[in-house]
Parts: sequence; C-alpha cells; structure tokens
Amino acid sequence: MTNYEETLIPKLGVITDVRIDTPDIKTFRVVTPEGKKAFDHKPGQCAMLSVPGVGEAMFSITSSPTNEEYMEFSIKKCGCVTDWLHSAEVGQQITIRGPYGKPFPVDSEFAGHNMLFIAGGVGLAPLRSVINYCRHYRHRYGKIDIVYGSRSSADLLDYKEIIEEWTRDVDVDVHLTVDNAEEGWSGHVGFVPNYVKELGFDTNRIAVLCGPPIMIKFTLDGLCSMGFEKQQVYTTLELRMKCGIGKCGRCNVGSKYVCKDGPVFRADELESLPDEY
Amino acid sequence: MQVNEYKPLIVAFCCNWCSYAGADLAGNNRADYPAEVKIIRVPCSCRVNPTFVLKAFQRGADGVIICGCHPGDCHYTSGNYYTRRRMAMLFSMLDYLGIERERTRLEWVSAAEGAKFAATMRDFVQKVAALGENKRLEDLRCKK
Amino acid sequence: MQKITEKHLAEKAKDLLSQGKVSAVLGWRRGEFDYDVTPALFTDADEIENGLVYNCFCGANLSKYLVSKIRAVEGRMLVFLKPCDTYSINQLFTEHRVDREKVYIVGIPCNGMADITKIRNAVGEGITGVSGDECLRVETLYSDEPAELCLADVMSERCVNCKSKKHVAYDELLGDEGEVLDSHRFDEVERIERMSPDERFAFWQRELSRCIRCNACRDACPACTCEVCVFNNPASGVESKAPVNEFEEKMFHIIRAFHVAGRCTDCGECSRVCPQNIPLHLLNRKLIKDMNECYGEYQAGEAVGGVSPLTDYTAEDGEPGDLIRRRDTDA
Amino acid sequence: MQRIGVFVCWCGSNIAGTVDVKQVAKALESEPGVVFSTDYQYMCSKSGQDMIKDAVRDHRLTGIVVCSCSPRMHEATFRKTASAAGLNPYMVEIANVREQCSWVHKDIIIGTQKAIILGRAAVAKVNLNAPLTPGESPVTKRALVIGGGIAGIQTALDIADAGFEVDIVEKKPTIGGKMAQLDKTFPTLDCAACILTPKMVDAAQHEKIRIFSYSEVSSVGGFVGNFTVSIRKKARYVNEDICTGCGACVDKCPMKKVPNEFNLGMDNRRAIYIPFAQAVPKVATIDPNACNMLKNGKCGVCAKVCTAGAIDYTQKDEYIEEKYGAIVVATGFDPISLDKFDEYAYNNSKDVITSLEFERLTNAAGPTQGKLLRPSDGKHPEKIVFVQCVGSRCSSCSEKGKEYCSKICCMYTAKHAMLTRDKYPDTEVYVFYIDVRTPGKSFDEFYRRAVEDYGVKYIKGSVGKIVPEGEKLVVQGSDLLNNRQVVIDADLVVLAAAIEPDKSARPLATMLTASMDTNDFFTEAHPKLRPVESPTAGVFLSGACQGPKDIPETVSQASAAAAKVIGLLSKDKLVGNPCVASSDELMCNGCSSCERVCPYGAITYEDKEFRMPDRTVRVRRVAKVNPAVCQGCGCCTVACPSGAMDLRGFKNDQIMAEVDAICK
Amino acid sequence: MRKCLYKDIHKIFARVAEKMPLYIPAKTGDEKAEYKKWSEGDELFEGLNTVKSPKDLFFPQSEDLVRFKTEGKNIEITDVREDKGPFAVFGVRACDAKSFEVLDRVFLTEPRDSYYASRRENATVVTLACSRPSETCFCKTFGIDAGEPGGDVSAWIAGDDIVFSANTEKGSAFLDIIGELTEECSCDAVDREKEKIAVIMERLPLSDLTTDGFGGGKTEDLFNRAEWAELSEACLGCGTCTFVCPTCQCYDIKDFKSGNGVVRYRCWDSCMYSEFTKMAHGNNRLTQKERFRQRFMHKLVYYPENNDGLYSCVGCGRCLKSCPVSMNIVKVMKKLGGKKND
Repeated sequence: MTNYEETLIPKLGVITDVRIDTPDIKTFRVVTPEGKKAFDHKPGQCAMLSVPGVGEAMFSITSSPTNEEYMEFSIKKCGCVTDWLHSAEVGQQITIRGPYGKPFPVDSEFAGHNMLFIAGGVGLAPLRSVINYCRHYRHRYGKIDIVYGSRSSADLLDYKEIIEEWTRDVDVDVHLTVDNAEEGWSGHVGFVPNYVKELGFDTNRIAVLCGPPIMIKFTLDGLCSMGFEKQQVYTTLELRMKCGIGKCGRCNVGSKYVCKDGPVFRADELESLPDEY
Repeated sequence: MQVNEYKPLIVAFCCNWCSYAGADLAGNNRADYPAEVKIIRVPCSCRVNPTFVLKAFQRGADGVIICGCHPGDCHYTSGNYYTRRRMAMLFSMLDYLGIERERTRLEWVSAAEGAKFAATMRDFVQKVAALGENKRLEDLRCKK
Repeated sequence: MQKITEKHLAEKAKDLLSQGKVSAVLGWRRGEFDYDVTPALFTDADEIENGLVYNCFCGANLSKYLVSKIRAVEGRMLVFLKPCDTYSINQLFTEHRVDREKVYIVGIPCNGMADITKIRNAVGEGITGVSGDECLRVETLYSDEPAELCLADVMSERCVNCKSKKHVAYDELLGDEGEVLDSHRFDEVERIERMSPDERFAFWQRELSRCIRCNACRDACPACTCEVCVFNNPASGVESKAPVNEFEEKMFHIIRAFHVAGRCTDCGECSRVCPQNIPLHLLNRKLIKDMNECYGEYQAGEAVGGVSPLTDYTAEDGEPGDLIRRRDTDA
Repeated sequence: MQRIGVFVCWCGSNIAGTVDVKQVAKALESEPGVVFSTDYQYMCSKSGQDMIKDAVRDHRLTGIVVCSCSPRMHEATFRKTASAAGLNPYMVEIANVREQCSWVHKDIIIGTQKAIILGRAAVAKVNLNAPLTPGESPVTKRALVIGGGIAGIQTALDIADAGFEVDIVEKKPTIGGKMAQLDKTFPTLDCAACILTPKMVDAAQHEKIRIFSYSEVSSVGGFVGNFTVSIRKKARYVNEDICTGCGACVDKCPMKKVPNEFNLGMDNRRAIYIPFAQAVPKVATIDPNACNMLKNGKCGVCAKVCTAGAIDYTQKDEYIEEKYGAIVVATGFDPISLDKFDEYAYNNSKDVITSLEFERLTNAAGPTQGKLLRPSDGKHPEKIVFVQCVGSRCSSCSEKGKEYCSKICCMYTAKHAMLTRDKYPDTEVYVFYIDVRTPGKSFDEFYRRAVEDYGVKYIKGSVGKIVPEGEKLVVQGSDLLNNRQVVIDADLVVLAAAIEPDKSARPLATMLTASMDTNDFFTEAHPKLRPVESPTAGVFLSGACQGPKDIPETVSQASAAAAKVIGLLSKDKLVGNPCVASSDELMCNGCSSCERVCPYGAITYEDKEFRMPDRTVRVRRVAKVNPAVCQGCGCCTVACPSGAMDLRGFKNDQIMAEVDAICK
Repeated sequence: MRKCLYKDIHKIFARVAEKMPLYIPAKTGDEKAEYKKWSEGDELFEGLNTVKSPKDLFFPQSEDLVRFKTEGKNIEITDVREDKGPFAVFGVRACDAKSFEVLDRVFLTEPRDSYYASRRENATVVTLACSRPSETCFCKTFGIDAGEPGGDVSAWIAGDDIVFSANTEKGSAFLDIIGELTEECSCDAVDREKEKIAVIMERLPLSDLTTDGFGGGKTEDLFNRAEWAELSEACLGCGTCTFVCPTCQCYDIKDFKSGNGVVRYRCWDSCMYSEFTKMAHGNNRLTQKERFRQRFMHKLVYYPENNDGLYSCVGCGRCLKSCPVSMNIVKVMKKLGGKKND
C-alpha cells in the first residue's frame, strides 16, 4: 500500500524567510529542504502547514503560481499553530501538504475581464496570489482595480510590494484606505464597503472579495446596490478544516466542502448554501 | 542490589516546604538514594492532581510517589489533609483496576527528615524495581 | 396506596400550566415504540395529552436537562423527578448549577425501570409492543403469543439495587413518600475487591476495552455539567476523542470517576446509556464505598449544601496505604 | 516559543565532581526552545551572573534555566539576575543538580544522565512560563508580640523604639515570663529581677506599647502586612484601668489555700492575687476556679475592700480584633513534666525538686524568702545532689524525654551549686552530669570556678535511682570516671529538667500556619540564614519558642527579630507572591469546590454576565481569587472539576511538561 | 452455490483463519457483539448485529497516519503505513455491506485515502442474510434487500445449512478456500429463505418508512424547518449515534506527543460534538439544534446530492437501539418526510 501517494502524509518544508508585515501578521517563505517549491498551485489554493505536536492548519498560498522559486504564506497570529509559526525563525522546518481547494477561475471566467479586487486586513493574503498572477499575465485581463483597507496603515499587508510594484503598474489602480485617520496618512480614511461605493465602479468587471465576514457582507450588499450580479462576485470562505480533501466532514456546509469545493465561491453559489458559514 | 535489576523510572512530587527541603537535606548529608528518582517541585502536595499521576504512568513512569509535610505541618495548614484523601481514593481506585499498588505511594517527609527521604526513596525504588516494568498502565505510544 | 400513572402526571402538568405556576414542563415523550421514550419539553396541554408518557422506560434522569433548558424558559419549569433523580437535582442546587427558584419539582414514584437489553435478551429481536407495569407483556414479530415477563427480572441493574424510594427534593409529590432503602449496591464492588489483582485487571480490561468513547456516559451524567469538559479542552493535557489504546480507555474513566467523586449521587445513568453495557457505575460506586468507609457515610445530593468528602478532611484520616491494607485483611 | 538560555553551574567540584557539566550543557542545547547553553564554575558569583546577563542580551533570551544548587538556595539570586538583565524574574527555573543529584549520586555517568533529565524538565517548564508580576499590598504599621517574657519584652521595646506600635499579648496576668521567677543569672550572677523589672516597666510605660495581659490570641487571619488577629482578653474580674494594685483585696481574701503557680506550688496565694510584687500590669486578678463569689456567689469581700471599686464579678471574656503588619512569636518554654520519671521520685518526695523550683527557693521573694530550706520539713539541707540532663538528650526510642540538649542546664546547675556553696559553705554539693557543656562567653570559667573555687563535686555519670528513706534521699548513681557505683544520702535533690516549648505554641502555630518541628519548636525559614523568621511570611520568632536558649541569646534573637519586623514595617507596600491561583471564568462552573478547600478564604464568587456567541447574555456564577490573600498552595486547582482554576508558576501544563520531560 | 451444515461453521472459520485473519461478529459480555478476529473458541453471535458496525475494519476508530521526530529545527517524517495483507470478514449484514459503498464514495474518490483503500482491497466480505430482522430495521427504505446481502460472498442460513454464493473474484477465491468443507448445492433452499425474509420485511414496523421529501436538492425545503428544534431538544450531544453508525465517517486528525516523537493519528469525530466546528474565532454551528440538523441533513440531503442519490443511511437501526435518549433518524424522517416547507 505504501506505493500509493498519501496526501495526508505531508512533505518537509523549510522556512527561508520571515517578513514582519504588520504587528500581528508575518509572511513566511517556504521551500523544500532541496530548495524547491513543494508543489505547483493555482491562485486561491491553499496548503496545510503543520508543526508536529502543535497542529496543522490551512493557509492560503499568497505567492503567485508564477513564482517558480518559493511559496509564501501571510499568516495572522491567532491560535496554536500560528502562535508557534510567529515565533519560528529562518531555517525552521515545518511540514506542508497540498495544494488544496478550488482556485480562482483565472484562466476561464476571469480571462478577458476587468478585475476589481477588494480586500480587508489579512484578507489580502489570498488575493495577493491572484493579483500577482493577473499582473504577470497582464495582457489576459482588462483593467485592474484594487481596493484595500485595514485598521491602520501599520496593519496594511505587503505595503512595500503594493507601493513599489502594484502602484507603479500601468493600468492597475490601487485604492488604499484605513479605518481611522492617523498622523502621516494622506490616503483615504474610512471602511472598505463605503470606500467601494464612493469609488463607484461600473459593473463591467468581476469583483473578488476577501476579508472579515462583516466586511464581505457589507461590500457584497454595496456591490449589489451598484448593480453587480452575484455571478460577477467571488469570495473565499474560512472554516475549520482538518483533512483538506473533503473527507473529514468538518467544513461541510450543505453539499459543499469548503476545503475541496472552496474556499473560492461565487456569490451566487454561496447563496444556495445553508446559512452556516 | 543485583546487577541486572530493572531500573524503574520514578516520579516524585515533593512539596516545596517540607519534602523538597527534606530532599535537599538528604543531599546536604550526602545520603545516597537511587538516581531513578526524579523530583518535581510543587508548592504543596495538594497541588498534585490525580491526572499528573496518571500522566506520569502514561509517559512511562514505573512508580509515582507524592511527598508532603507531615499531617498538621502543612505550610498551608491543610493542603496535605486533602492530598491524603485524594490519594487514598486514587490509589484505591488504581488497586481496584488491578494496577499494582506498590507503584503509588504517599509519604510525609519533613524538611528535617533527609535521612527518611533517602530511605523512603531507596525502599520505593526497590519495591517498584521488584515489580518490573509498568505494563498495566502504560501507553505504548510513549515507549521507545 | 394510590397508583400513579402517566394520566396523573398529565393532569398535574396541565393544571400547573393553566394556573400559570409553571411555564414549561419537562417530562418524557412517547416514541416510535413503547420503549423508546425521549425526554421532552412541553408547553401546551395538547402536547401533554398526546405526548407525555410515564412508564418503565422513563429511565432518563431529567435533572441534567435543567442546567441548559431552564435558561430558555421564562418563569418556572415543572420537572418530573423519580426518587433517585431528586438526589441529582439537589447536587445541582448545591453546586449552584440550577437555580432552585426556577424549578418546580413534582416527585413521582418509581417501581424500577426496565432494561430493554434484558427484555431483548429474554424474547429476542423484533419487539413490537411492551405493556403492563409489574408484569410486562411483550409482543414480538416472531411469536404469535406475547411473552410475559416479570419487571423484576428485566429491571435495570441500578433499580435492582435501588438505594432510595425517597424524594429528597420536591415541591409536590404524586403518590406517597418512600423510604431510603437498605440496598445491596456495593455487593458487586465487593466481589471485584475480593478478586486477585490479576483478575481485577482482566475484568476491567475486558469491560473498558469495549468503550467506544461516545461520551454518552459523560453527556448523560448529571454531575458532568462542566462549562468546558477537560476532555474537550486541549489545554487540560488530557484532551482526547478516541480510546486510542488501553491506557486512554482507563485514563478517561478514571478521570471521569474522579471528577464526579463526592458529587456522584449514584443515579446510574452512565451505565444505562452505555451502548456497550460497560458497568461504569461500579467505578463510581467504588469511590462512594471507599469514602463511606474512610470518611463516614455520605450520600451526595441527600440535602442541598452537602459537603463532599473530598473537599473536607479530619486530622485523623487514614493514610492511603491503610485503606488498601485494611481491605486485604477484610478479604 | 521561548528563547531559552541554559546555564550549568559547576559549584566548584560540588556539581562538577559527579556531573559532567559540559555534557549536560551540550545535551540541553538541542532541547526545544534552547538557543544557548553553557557552563561555569560558580553561576551565583558576580561573574557568573554577569555571564547570564550578557547571554540574555546577546541571545535575546526570553527564559533562563540554571542547573545548579537547590532553588531554595539561589532561586531568588537568579531571579534578581534575570530582573537586572531586563527579563521577568519568573522566567527563571532552577534544575536542582546539586542537592538532588551530584550530592546523592556517586557515579558520574548516572549523575550526568540525571542532571540532563532534570535540566530537560526545567527547560520544558520554562517553555511554558509566563512573565508574572507580583501584586502589591499595603502594610499595617503595627506589630503583635505573642508572649511577654524577656524575649517578647525585648522585641517589643526594640520595635517600639523604632517608632512602630506594638501590642504584647501575654496569657499570664503579668509579663515577665520565666526570667521573673529566676534568682540570679549566669555567668555574671546579677539578680534577674534587677535587670528584668526595669525592662518590664519600660514596656509598660512606652507610649508605643500596649500590653494585653491575661490574654490569648484566638484567631489569626490575613497575611503578611495585613494580619487580622482576634485577641481574647480573659475576664480577670478586676477593672484594669481602675485597680491601683494596692493589694488590699489580696490581704482580705478568705480563700487562702490556692497553690501559687508563680512559686511553682511551693506556697499558696489567695483567690484574688497579684503574681508578684513587681508584676506588670500591677493589678489584681481573680482566679475563677478558686473564688467563692464566682463559683457560688458567696463572699464578695474583695469588692467591699476595694476602695477604687475595681472589682467586677460580671466581667466577661472580651474579644478585640486588631490589624498587624507583623507577628512575633515569643511563647517561650516550660520545664517538661517529670511524671514519667519515677526513678527520680519527683512525685514521691517533696525534697526532689526541679531547678526552677530551686530558683524560687533561693529567691529572696520566694516561698522561703531566699533561705535554702527543704520543702518537706523546712530544715537546711546538708547534702544536695544535682542531677543534670533529666529528660534531655534521651535516646530517640525513649518515650520519656527529649532527644535534644536543653542547653541551659549545665550553666544554671553550676550556678546553683556555686551559690549554694557560697551561701552555705558547709553544704556538700554533688552534680551528676553526662557532659558539661559551656560554650559561651565566660561560661567555662564560671563552671571551673564552681569546681575549683567552690568545691562542687562533679560526678560524671547518671543517676539510676533515687529512693526516699526516712528523711534522706538515697541517690544511687554511677561514677564513670572512677568506674564505680556511688550512693549518696542526700537531703535535697535538684533535677535539671529538660525544657520544651510552651503548650500554647502548637495551636498558635496552626493559627499562624507557621510550621513546627517534631518537638514543637517553631521552624525557622532557614536554620542559618533566616533564624528569626518563620517560613510563613510576616511571622517572626523570638526566644526559646524556636529552640532552647539562655538569656543573652534570647535577648539577641529578640532584637534580631525586632530588626526584621522594623524592616518589614518600614515598607509602605509589600510585593506579593505572583504564583497565585487564578480562575478562567469561561470554564468556571461556580460550583464552590475551590472555595471549600481554600485555607485562606481567598476565593469568592460573583455573578458575571457572559455574552454568548449567539448574542444572548447569560449570567453565571464564577470564582474570583484574591491574589493578595492567596498563598499559592494550589489545593483549589485539584478540587476544580473543570480545570478552570490554575496556579501561576505551577500551571497544570507546566507540571505535566515536567512529567513528560522526566519520562522522556 | 456451496453449502455446509450450519453447526459446522466453526470448521469454516478455522479453515479461513489458516489462510488469513478472519473477523466475525463475536459475542461479548451482556449479549452484545462486536467484530473480533476469530480464534479457536470464539463463537458466532446468534443475534442480529453488532453494536459497532464493521466500518471499524476499514476505517478504525483511531489509526496512526504518520510519525514525526523533531530535533532542533529539523523534522523527520516517517510513513507508518504497512500492508497487513488480505483478511476476511464474515457475517456482514446487508445494511452494513451497503455501508461500505457509502464509505467507498468518500474514501476512494480522489485523492483516495490509502489507509482505507488498502484495507478495502485486502478484504473479502462475506455477508449473511438476515433471517430475523429486528423491529428497528429499515434497510428496505433505502432499497436494501436483507435477503440479498451482497459483498464478495453472500451467505444464507437455510434450514440446517449455511449456503454460500460468490459474487466476485475474491468471493470465488474464498469459496475455494472452504471448498472441501462445503458441497455444491442448488439455490432452492436459498430462494425459500429469501421469500421468508421478504415476508418478514413487509411485516416490520418500519417497513412503510420512505425517503419521500429527502434527497439531493431538498436543502431549501428542509433546512429551516421549525421541527428541528423539537427533534433535537433532547439530544445530549454525545457521539453514540455517530460511532455506532456504519456510514458516519467524520474524523479528526490529532497530534500526540509521545515524548520520543509525535504521532499524527486520526480518530472518529462526531458532528454532534460541540467543538467539532469550533475555530479560534468562533463556531459556525453554535447550538445542538444546528449540529443535530447537520447530521441528518448530511445523511439525507447533502450526501445524496453529491452521490447520485445514494443516501448515507442504510437503515441498520443501530442508532435506534443505542441513543441514550432514543432520538434517531427514523423520528427525524417521520417528522419531516413527505412535507413541504411552510
């Protein structure tokens, strides 16, 4: 039987870089001990990282598949595994398995469309992969708008990359906002859902949302009032997951398993699910 | 002692005020007792949760001994009285389940009783060694 | 002596509801078969008329439900309690888990509850009907004639060794006041004590190895009302979900017995609900017996405010070794 | 995850002799969380501590494990070191590899292995340590001294002189204690009363000192800096404030046959009495067991003769509750009962007396006004035998006496013998002794004077039997130096009875939660380094309650205890022990199990509102621990069924991690 | 078809056990039974079925997945899978045999679970028709025929004989093993037995239970029904129903620190447990009603929706017998079935 691949048996990973993004978010660069990428993935997919004895947890892969060298994970400190990872140093081995979940339909539904990415807080993490993918294959997509907000400027993830790369791209508009006014911040102040409305996008685009549930709810309502159809809006769900392969039953909502059928859902798909997420 | 005798693993919970000090005194007096005994310092014997005893067995201990101040001498007045009741019940329960009673012990050792500490440990180790490996309350996952 | 039937219970419940003395009634609901009775909350007379049942299958101890259900109810909740259930409720009052003021206890007599497993063993599969009280008529698919069984022969073990027919807490009693009985409930414990350690070990190994860790014993136990059970709490160090090996099987049951020691009223729910028929009550009874012998007779739940022997002491208490040795000389 | 530094101490060769310290340091290097590991000759030395501080800085340590001597020795030292390095002091754990390893195991392989395991357990614990901040509590700037003998008086005077209020509680009607009963004091032979009574008066007149005579401590609550003590003032049936101590009532009291305890029953007092002339307070006390008026309402003479109107037969015991910051125990000693020593005929013959009785017989204020007369017939004794070590230095299997040396007997016996020969040179004086112990300033000179100048006959040997024969006491003993039996027809035999702690000490110790040794002497916090402190914070020891002592030693210890008390009371705030219990209210059932077992009443309950995840609000009863009252025993943690209660510094997971590490 | 005297069944067991481990429903104390590796002296349980279903043989209550050793920053991963080789299980009832199909659809779909797959491949399932179903049986509701139990080999007790019929290649191999202990026979006796069983099936008290109103696509109809509150009100939240259920397959993955490494194991979990879906930041099923609903919705709606209408219940009746408060899927189906959302 050992000749079968077993997805539940993880591979070794090594943390080769730890970047402190915000007071409670760090971004970890992970490769195999041989220095390669552990596996290929698509934007929006996740991986199970684990620290033996501490636990296993699912994280979205924040680096773009177009990055051939390594994977990155932006991880917010909340719970055993993340606490442990936050105290880990470069050179620390962890285990990794994946990729899991359904990716964003970057090569099908998204292709050829204008894109609107809306993220709040650590919600940028899953979107970063798809944003960078779109930037990499820039010609395949129309206009790209990114609305990103956080509690404060210190809580903005990947700020350096946003400023130094994204904002410099032609045809990529980045709209940053923080919840409350602060010294030294000359950008927009206010909550993401309101900012989206203020910016007043036309409906000729696909919207991808990610952030805290409350932000998603209000932004979704906002988009609908702006005339967006639910079929145009994608988001990701976060639920407790264990196996990552739709078998352990934990993330089952309706007939879907978030780890296998998600975490990316189109808003209209979500609507058909029982209200348990 | 025989050369090939089984070397048991003994976890000793000692209260800070009496028994741990008693163990220190045993050291001061260079009293000899087997190195199989490993002491864990607790503020009072009443800090020892029956769970700790079970955990020790799970992890591979062959014997668990709890040492506290003599009745009436508890630094916290009454802690050891509660210990006495709790452990009486625990040990009896383990005995009821057929687990060798010699693997558990409660002893009162004062800060002045270094010699008693050493003698108690020698005796306990010998008794547990005679029983051999703890088979009835073991967790195979924890065996090497 | 007036015979109390479910009709009396229903009358009483409807009465108190209509008077507004209580706003909900906790009783037992008729099931698919005569024997599969389910605890239920009733709020109107029709439901009570059609659904409320009281027969020899109403073994479930309703007191535990009060801990959670009472929160959802405005006003007082009527609860029907059998004598042994009243000990549990007293213990819950003692531990401040249930507010006395919110409960209206109607004590109901109990002649002993039947054990469906024993009935099944007697008549086989295919039980389609059970009626009667002292004498049970059991109809089955595979026999044209109903089998006649004496309740005493198919009574659950806890009822055979009933410790008390006395209600120790009630607002009202249906039927007569019973008495504390001189039971033989420790006989089985003594039998095990008399075994050799090897036999004892084999006995418990056999019993506990059947455990499937469904947690029914814990979840039905009226003493197990912790906000967070240690077995569910990763921080406790003993969290576990499965009887992974012999050690875990023992660990779970020893710790559980200890957590309810001095608080367990010996209601026997743990053994009743065990799908594997593990005699779990023999662990609790062992502790009760030991405490009685060492620290004086104590019946948890006999009165509100009782002090568990494990939260008490005297300077003259015996040493752990004495206890075990004494039993050897006795045996 | 922590960044732990491991520091293995050689303790010279104390540890390094039987433990391969390098190997220990190396082995612990790969333990989880350990980022630095080293060894050094003396970790507790300044350079050792500096090494730790440097490592904390250089390696950004968050936790420290020191493998060294017992934490009872240097835990505080290394906590301070950590503190100085900017670490929380409670991030330090000690692996006891000296007392519990290198000193008990001879084999270096075994010792090293065990040291590694102990170190591993400490590392496992530190991994789960959390920084702890001690709570603060105010200090009541007043001390209580229990016992009004010379020890208590001296302590009280010293504390009061430093400007703090002191209350003395004395169970007898007067302060003064045993010293007041003595005649002369060795080795200078000055009169006890002459040096004691001025101090008694000083105490009585000191504006900072209150004396509760004829009073006892009935309960003690609280903790260091904040004790609440209930004092029972026993009814003396005389209004203390009004009584002038004139003694008219005593003279007129018809109840004359009450054995006088001050003179050890060698004469009688009245039912109303003043123990002795210089008593402080000098007020009368009615003995309720002897007074007819109190027993059956017949008499009332004293009330009639008292011009001040101080007699009050209706007086009741009075309870006074006071707050103190510190408590000094000075309960002193008593000679043991000689009931079990039939061989010495103490109960058969009036002329077999104890040394304390002898003191009264030779005291000018005693029953014989200082004349040495036999209690039986009032004749001058011509041959006196002193027997030393009566009940002292007994073998451990003896049930009669004490194992310890009573320390003062050699000297007072020499004093008695010398004084007898001095006053009555024609009296033959024999002393039976086992050893003569005279380690004190001018002590041996004193003893030699008794032998050489005063001709006291010292016989090394024990007395086997004393048989009263007619007027004589036949003393049968052995003379070990000459290897022969001796028989002496004595007129008076004086027994140097062993001394033991006062009987009131044991219940008092329980109230104070102060520990005692097997002989009921109070245990000191450290036998050498903290000899006047009890292990219970805020409780100090003065005088013979801690062990047999003579007067100079008692007084010096009394002053030492006072110094400690002054040190404590001069603080405005006390920093508590942060290792206290705390309850996780999310898990607490409110069942009261913890409250029941708490010896300090540190746990109370409150109804707390909880916002449930479904947005409803639920009110639940939860436990709250008062960290200033909690002493950190952890009893509640085991009583708690849900595991809501845990003990900081000794958390469940920490102890279990130690278990795991040991069993690894 | 091959037969032998039923009273000689132990000879068959002995023969099979020579070739490979054999599991049978064996009597434990108290007239209960459990699947047990047969050894000389073990007797076949005469009653209907075991307390725990035979899913244990393929999906054990707990099993080690992988081991780790950590040292410093390094981790060593050890694959602990081992091929235990072929085994046989005898006496599986029709319902339980069907449950394997339910489980297969979970564990054998990609990515397939190699732990489960290996055991399934190694197993020869010998089923046994139910001559005396219990009043709690309702396999018929899910289209299962107790007289046609399936598996690799089907067996019937017909008169004094036990008759075997191979359904698969593995089954034929099994019959080869017991070949010389059995003799060829016609299917007459078996047919008579099947008829008898069919008659009894009709008489079972739950024979009229239907799946009307359930199945894929019924989420909207059923999810918000008010009856869930009453149905779930007595539920203790224990895992009895889940653990005795032949089709429940939720599991948890946990790490056990053994002191000399970490064992990652999986064990059965139950959606009835309050902490099943608990996360660091909350729980998407807060009340027992929601958890209770999830279990039955999964069995009766979600699972069939994903699996071509196959229900995740086989009507074995174990939950009816084991629930401490007699709450079960039949009561749920009777209460909610055949009605429209109101």
